[in-house]
Amino acid sequence: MIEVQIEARQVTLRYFAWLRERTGVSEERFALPADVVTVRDLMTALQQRGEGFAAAFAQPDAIRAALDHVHVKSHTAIGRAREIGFFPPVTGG
Amino acid sequence: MIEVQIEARQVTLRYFAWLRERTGVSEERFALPADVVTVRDLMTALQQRGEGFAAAFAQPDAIRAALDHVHVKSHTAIGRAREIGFFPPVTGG
Amino acid sequence: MSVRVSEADFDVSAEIAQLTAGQTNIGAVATFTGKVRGEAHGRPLTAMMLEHYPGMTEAELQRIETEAISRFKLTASRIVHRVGTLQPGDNIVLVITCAAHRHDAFQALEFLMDYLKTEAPFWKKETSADGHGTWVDARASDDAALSRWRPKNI
Amino acid sequence: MSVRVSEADFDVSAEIAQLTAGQTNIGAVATFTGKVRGEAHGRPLTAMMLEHYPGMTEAELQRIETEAISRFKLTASRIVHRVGTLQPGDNIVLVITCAAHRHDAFQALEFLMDYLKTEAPFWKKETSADGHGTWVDARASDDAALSRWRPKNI
Repeated sequence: MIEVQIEARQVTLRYFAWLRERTGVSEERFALPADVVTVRDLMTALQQRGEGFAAAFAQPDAIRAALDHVHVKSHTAIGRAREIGFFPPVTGG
Repeated sequence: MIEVQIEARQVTLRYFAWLRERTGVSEERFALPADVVTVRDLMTALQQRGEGFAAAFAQPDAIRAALDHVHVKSHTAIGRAREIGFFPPVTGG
Repeated sequence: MSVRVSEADFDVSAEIAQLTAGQTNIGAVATFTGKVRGEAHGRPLTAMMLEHYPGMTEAELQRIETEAISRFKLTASRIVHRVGTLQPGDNIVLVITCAAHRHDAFQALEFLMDYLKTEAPFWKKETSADGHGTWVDARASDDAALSRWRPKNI
Repeated sequence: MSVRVSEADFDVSAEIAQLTAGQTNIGAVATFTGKVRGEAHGRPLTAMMLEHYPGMTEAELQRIETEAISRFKLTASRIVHRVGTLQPGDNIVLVITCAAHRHDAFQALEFLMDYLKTEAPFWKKETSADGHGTWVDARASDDAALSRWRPKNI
């Protein structure tokens, strides 16, 4: 029962700037695969979701991420985060 | 004839802030004594002009000067300057 | 202390007046206004689109402002950042710092801009005269500017 | 590029608008506003009188501004300094710098303020609640701030 819950855990994924354009998605609910531990693991999993996602995540080192609105490194464990955001290095100001 | 002209050379003296208050003068025409060469010489000469001037110029190191609107050190020769300004260190801004 | 994300333009005098009203311990007010320039990388620019991460943007700006207040003696501060489609000459961002003395106001202003440029989740897309849109690349010089606020390596 | 000595107050937005009107090469506008604080050396202050050296003031401000333009990549700049009798909360001085990039605007702004504080011929007299007037002493910290713009001793 516990394992089933872990496999099925739903998170919100958000994509910005050219990640939004390439994936064609700005926000979605997503079932975290059981073997995804870190943000980088998630990027690798997302690469497998067709042409748009493959293009968006082709260079993971060029992508920044946030867990529940806080900047994190890609080796960070997703843990209990409910929202994961992917975006290029910021260019505001 | 040349010597007479040097002795009689008239300059404009201007006093600001507490120098104006202590001397009781904001602007005056003044005949430069022949033995006054530098700004400091002039301060020494002005000290002799009564109580107000003595109080104003009692501490020459605390006084700044300008020749024709340009900051100068007190050892600077007055030369052909037409206007000499005396004032405390500036406090604007 | 406040942050705001808005499509609307801002008025520098009005924002200063709000921050300083009734205060008599403010001797120094410093502001920075970032504006859209008419060219980018030598090409004329006709528009700039600013996207952001709603929710995270406000949280990051608050975090940056709180950090500035902890480092510098500020009496008040404000960050306003616009989003949406802007034209050359339009305002993009306003940062205001108020302090008793100018050194704190200047230092906090530069600190806030350096952090905003590298950590606040905004992205610019420039549209050139031929209609082509390009996402602006992050600048290495902005990362370098940030490093001066961090503890020196030992 | 312009300097102005005036009894009248200034409006920061209006001054920025004058400097930036029709310009599309300005990406950064930095401003500093100096204001009268309500106390001085722990005593409440009721008024401040600002005296200056007409003729020399304008010449010095022009000289300082020209020096800033020669050192930094500025698109436009302005210095406005008030004289006469001011109350706590009133504006004293405004400096604006406009540049393509923020680093030049910030550096020039601090440079102009450091020079203005130590070389422009203005003098402040503070009136306290009991009517006593005191000429403000020059601050050693202002001289120290200036030294960073000078060539290092060899």
